[in-house]
Amino acid sequence: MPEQLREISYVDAGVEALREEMQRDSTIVYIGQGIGPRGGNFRQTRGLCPEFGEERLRDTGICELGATGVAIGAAMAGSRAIVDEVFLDFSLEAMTQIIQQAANICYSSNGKIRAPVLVRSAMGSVRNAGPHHSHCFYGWFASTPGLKVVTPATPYDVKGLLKSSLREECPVIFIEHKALYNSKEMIPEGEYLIPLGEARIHREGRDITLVGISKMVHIALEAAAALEKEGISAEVIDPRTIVPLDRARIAASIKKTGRIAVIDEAPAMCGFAGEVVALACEECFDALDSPPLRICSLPIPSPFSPVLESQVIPTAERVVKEVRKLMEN
Amino acid sequence: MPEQLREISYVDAGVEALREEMQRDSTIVYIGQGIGPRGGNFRQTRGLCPEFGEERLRDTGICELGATGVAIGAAMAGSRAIVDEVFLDFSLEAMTQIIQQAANICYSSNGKIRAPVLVRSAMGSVRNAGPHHSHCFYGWFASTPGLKVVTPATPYDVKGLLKSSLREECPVIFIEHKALYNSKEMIPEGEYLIPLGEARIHREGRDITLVGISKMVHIALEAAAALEKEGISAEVIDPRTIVPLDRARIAASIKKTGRIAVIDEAPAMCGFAGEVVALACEECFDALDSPPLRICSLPIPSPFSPVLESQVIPTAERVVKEVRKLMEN
Amino acid sequence: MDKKLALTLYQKMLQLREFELKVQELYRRGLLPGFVHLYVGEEAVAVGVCANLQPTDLVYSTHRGHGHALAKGVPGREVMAELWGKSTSSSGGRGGSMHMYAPEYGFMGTNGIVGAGIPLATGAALSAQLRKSGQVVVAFFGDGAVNSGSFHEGLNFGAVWNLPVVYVCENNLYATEMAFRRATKNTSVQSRAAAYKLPGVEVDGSDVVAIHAAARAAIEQARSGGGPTLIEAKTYRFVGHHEGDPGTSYRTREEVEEWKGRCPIKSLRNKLLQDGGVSLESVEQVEREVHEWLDEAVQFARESPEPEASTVYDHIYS
Amino acid sequence: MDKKLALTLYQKMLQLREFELKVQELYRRGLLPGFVHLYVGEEAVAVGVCANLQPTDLVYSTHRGHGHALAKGVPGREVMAELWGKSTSSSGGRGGSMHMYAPEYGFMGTNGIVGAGIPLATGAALSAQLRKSGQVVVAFFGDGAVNSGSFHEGLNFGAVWNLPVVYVCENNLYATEMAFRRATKNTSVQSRAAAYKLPGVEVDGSDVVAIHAAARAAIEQARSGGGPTLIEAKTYRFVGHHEGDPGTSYRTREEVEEWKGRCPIKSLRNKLLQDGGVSLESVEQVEREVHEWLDEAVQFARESPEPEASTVYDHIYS
Ligand SMILES: Cc1ncc(C[n+]2csc(CCOP(=O)(O)OP(=O)(O)O)c2C)c(N)n1
Ligand SMILES: Cc1ncc(C[n+]2csc(CCOP(=O)(O)OP(=O)(O)O)c2C)c(N)n1
Ligand SMILES: [Mg+2]
Ligand SMILES: [Mg+2]
Repeated sequence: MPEQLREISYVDAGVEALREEMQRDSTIVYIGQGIGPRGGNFRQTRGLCPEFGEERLRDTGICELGATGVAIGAAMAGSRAIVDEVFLDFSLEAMTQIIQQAANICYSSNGKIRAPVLVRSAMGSVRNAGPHHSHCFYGWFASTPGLKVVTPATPYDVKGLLKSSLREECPVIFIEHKALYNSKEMIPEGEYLIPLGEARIHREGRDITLVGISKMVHIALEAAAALEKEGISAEVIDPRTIVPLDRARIAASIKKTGRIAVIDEAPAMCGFAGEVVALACEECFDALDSPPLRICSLPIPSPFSPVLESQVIPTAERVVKEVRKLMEN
Repeated sequence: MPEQLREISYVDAGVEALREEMQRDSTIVYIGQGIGPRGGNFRQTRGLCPEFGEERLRDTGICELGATGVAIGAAMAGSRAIVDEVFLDFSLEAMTQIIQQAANICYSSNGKIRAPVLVRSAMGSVRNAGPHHSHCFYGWFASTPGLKVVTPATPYDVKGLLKSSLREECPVIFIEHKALYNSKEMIPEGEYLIPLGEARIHREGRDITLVGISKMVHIALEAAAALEKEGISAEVIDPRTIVPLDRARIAASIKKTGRIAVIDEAPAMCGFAGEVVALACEECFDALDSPPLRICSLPIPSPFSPVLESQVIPTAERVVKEVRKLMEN
Repeated sequence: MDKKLALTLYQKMLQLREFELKVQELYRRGLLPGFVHLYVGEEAVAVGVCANLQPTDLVYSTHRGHGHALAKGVPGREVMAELWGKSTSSSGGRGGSMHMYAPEYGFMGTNGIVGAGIPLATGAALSAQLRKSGQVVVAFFGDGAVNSGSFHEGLNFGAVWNLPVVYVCENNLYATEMAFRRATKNTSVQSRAAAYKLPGVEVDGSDVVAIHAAARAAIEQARSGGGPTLIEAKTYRFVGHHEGDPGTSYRTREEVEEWKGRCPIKSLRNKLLQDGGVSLESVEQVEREVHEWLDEAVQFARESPEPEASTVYDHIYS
Repeated sequence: MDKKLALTLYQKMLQLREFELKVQELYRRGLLPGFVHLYVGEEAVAVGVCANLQPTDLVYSTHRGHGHALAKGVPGREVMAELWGKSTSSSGGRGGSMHMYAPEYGFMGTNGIVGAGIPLATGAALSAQLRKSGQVVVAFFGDGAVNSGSFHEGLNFGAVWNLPVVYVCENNLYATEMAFRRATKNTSVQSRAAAYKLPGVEVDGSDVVAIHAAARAAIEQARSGGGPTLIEAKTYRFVGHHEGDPGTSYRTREEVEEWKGRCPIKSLRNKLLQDGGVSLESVEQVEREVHEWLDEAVQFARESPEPEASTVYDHIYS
């Protein structure tokens, strides 16, 4: 069954998913800053406004709290809404709406009101944007019952996951990575969906499992390539969605390799990396040949200085060094 | 050196700490809803307004975003500020100020601007308040570099930790538990301070270490008492502050007992419980006789119904059951 | 004043009043879990506004929301069952007083978070506009919400997108114990409409007929594409902020008594009997009906089962 | 118009202008990390306002803040070094364009978050009031901040507590590509002061003398206990939103040219030479000084060392 493939960028894969879903579902309304005629700060809605019009692509002023509440309200009342916070950082303005209203409505109403809202944003460090524009707190949403959390690492995943997310009945927090928007991958011509909750094994290996999401998948892959030259065979897994989390596939990999390192752009403290460590302990403690390892950003506000910033975020070199040390023990 | 002791409630211990520190430091201003003449929704400022006046006890309307920003700005400019969100839940309105401004200012300014602001609030479930008033997301602050996070479990700790927190140069997130306000403990007559970052061992034990904070300390103690009757000797540790975290004392306990369970009112996913599991793995993997265990609230929006709510939050019975199972393996 | 309408408004207000007094009694007897904020004294606002709404129109309410729910048509028995945490209510006991939803009656929820309903209602109005459903959405909120960012951002959206929404501020002069004049320098809520280029209207919140008229105009305007209105109803709660608060330390007894003297229900009753040409018999008949209705609601709620513990995982995501 | 003052204002504005054009050049050459938002065209606002401030007065700025920093007295070399991520600036290269702090000059920070400076400035004013320091605090912000909750809640606090703060909105008609009139129905910023019972003033943002006068009145009022003022300066950025944005897709060439024709610096130069009685020589002397100042700043920044990697853990908490 040969499939027609073509190359597409991470950002365009998102646009394609949006186009297909907005064609398919006329109730979708997209709300955010610069997502109309401008086509998105990251070009993440380029070309959609000419096709769907300003009725459905609603530019807003700088009022994420209101915009997010409006999107949730629209979703409660019979539309499917997307609210684009642009930078994940700006979702901090709207936390109360996301955590208190969106996440709880379905449960509190006994399933009678659904809020199919997709909260979209881009996270992570890029070009020394500094502390106000580099946050990675996706774990906070993951820790909130009632939300699903999607963090694609590649164009293929962006398209399939965004389309699936736009068919969920619950609020979905969809977080891209700013540094990945220009990255490319071959994807199928036609429509495809990726179910939420299925990890992707990017590379098979025997000696250690590297778990990462979003940009850290690429750091893990880079590290794995380097480790291979040293005779260490690393398996690289991307859970792709934090909620639901594909515990089974991650556990199976750990059982196979006996070792696990989690690479995370968020600081370690109370975060996703600890979750994977706990998963490893809960699901495969006896299979662990060494303690699960966390390789995370240092617990430091994002520095602007390139010299300082490069100390903070995990690099392939740091991963290689830490994994090597782990294997030696 | 016999010390004069007297009984005091959790809420009054806080008032006492505030009174002493406001007498000592005339730059302290306290901002929040109902903290003036009313004396606090939880009576957490009772009697302070008559003594210090409405200049220093600033009642506000319902605008946590502005109030928190005002407190941070006052702290940046030479005052020491306390902002009382009353319910932890309402700090969601002010996330952007806490995370973006307060946490980063010292680092970004190279230490030139300090923001000695104390963000006070009360968390947790009490009397079926439901999903908008029961959150426990202290882990989010802990995961933010630049903030310290304090979660006292007893009157003694409230007083000593609140006083120390009011002498820190950085922003401190001080989170009490609503269900504990009426609890009592003997405390010394005179002034005392508890440094941030020192865990408290509430009960010594040989077979398992139970780690909990805030109300879960009491659940752990209740469980430990029950386990004792079954011949299981549990050590109960309260880190008291999440940041800084007393990794050494927790690790020492785990090394002694060989087993660890974390009890947490927050859901497990990407939270504090995983942090302690990771700590156990990082510091004492070889000493572990069984996988570190997380006993947390179920991943469900807080239900109002008492029948349902009692399913969600860890109880002593659940702790006993899970620990028993762990010991049997 | 239309006689039939007035009698209906009277009945509805009385339902709200008697319902709340019953909740107070049950709560004090320790039968209801959680926290309750009663609507006693403010009935004219919910009733006057909602009498103009269609069943498919939507209402977003507040922490003080039993009255809004009843006025929008949610059956008393369901509201009572929810307060009791019983499985037979529209939210199955999962929400309680501050998280009560009955979309089948166009009641989109009470809310534990002050101000939160304003953007939500605005968004529902956006949805109505996009779907061309003809629905109007009403957001109720207190004076306490007016100084919050949610009010500011929500009204701005309603205005700039010209949405079919009506903003109804129940200005009862206090938010908890905080007098509105201590929270802000500008104590006229309606005057703030100008900041968003919206019409603002102030109305006597004790006069159900005046509210009914003001709301009708605003709702018609919204429905016909004329955009939002901000209505400020000057009202007062006769009771404490929540059950447990006597409400006397921050309000003088005289102030409370003065407002009680303007009771919207008593006033209308007097008017009906005096110049309304309604017989005492008809009024008493209505009153009997209200009591029967209430008894039935309480009985239903009391006898209803609590939710099954096994359902705790239901409806987290759908 | 005072001749000496006018010449000072001219010099200051020219510093801001030349500084930004140099930053543009350096940025385009790839020498500066991060993102920069230039203040070209808006110089009269920062200069006119800050000329009335004492060194101990405080300024809270925005993402477009180099001009505010310079106008408040932060040395050009320190601002340039910060943009370059060098260790010799007041923030040691840790902050960059959007997180630049120089409290020793009363400059309390640029800000990456729109609106965030408004409550912060209000809080600093509360501190000044409590400490009886006599300080006045100025919050600069764009039209983009006006629809945010931070504006609403911040101004309400300033008003109700009668704080020594001046709110200066630089209304340059756009927030990124979003025209103010698309973001809100009420495009008069100053008119919104009424919502908080504050005085509102609109001023020509191209006229530094007018701004100077309006700001003086507001600052004096604030300092003498008369509370806040909201000043709306109508201005325009001659460049794109940030370096990299041509700024031409959402603004017509005519509109840009028209505003450039009203350039605050050229206008003042003409006025000085025509009716101000200032000689061309003095003006050119000022211009030479500005260029020397700038060259020195660039050289300083270029030659300064980057921070040591080993300092990465410094100052997280103190
Ligand atoms: C964001 C937020 N802050 C604080 C509270 C606590 N609280 C609940 S009701 C209330 C007072 C509300 O006053 P108002 O809006 O005037 O309504 P009223 O109670 O007078 O009907 C407060 C402060 C809350 N629920 N939400
Ligand atoms: C809360 C928040 N939302 C969005 C942004 C992204 N952003 C940065 S500057 C800007 C436009 C600001 O416009 P305005 O306030 O008018 O200032 P100007 O750029 O015109 O000087 C936006 C949207 C931000 N920094 N903060
Ligand atoms: Mg009120
Ligand atoms: Mg602007």
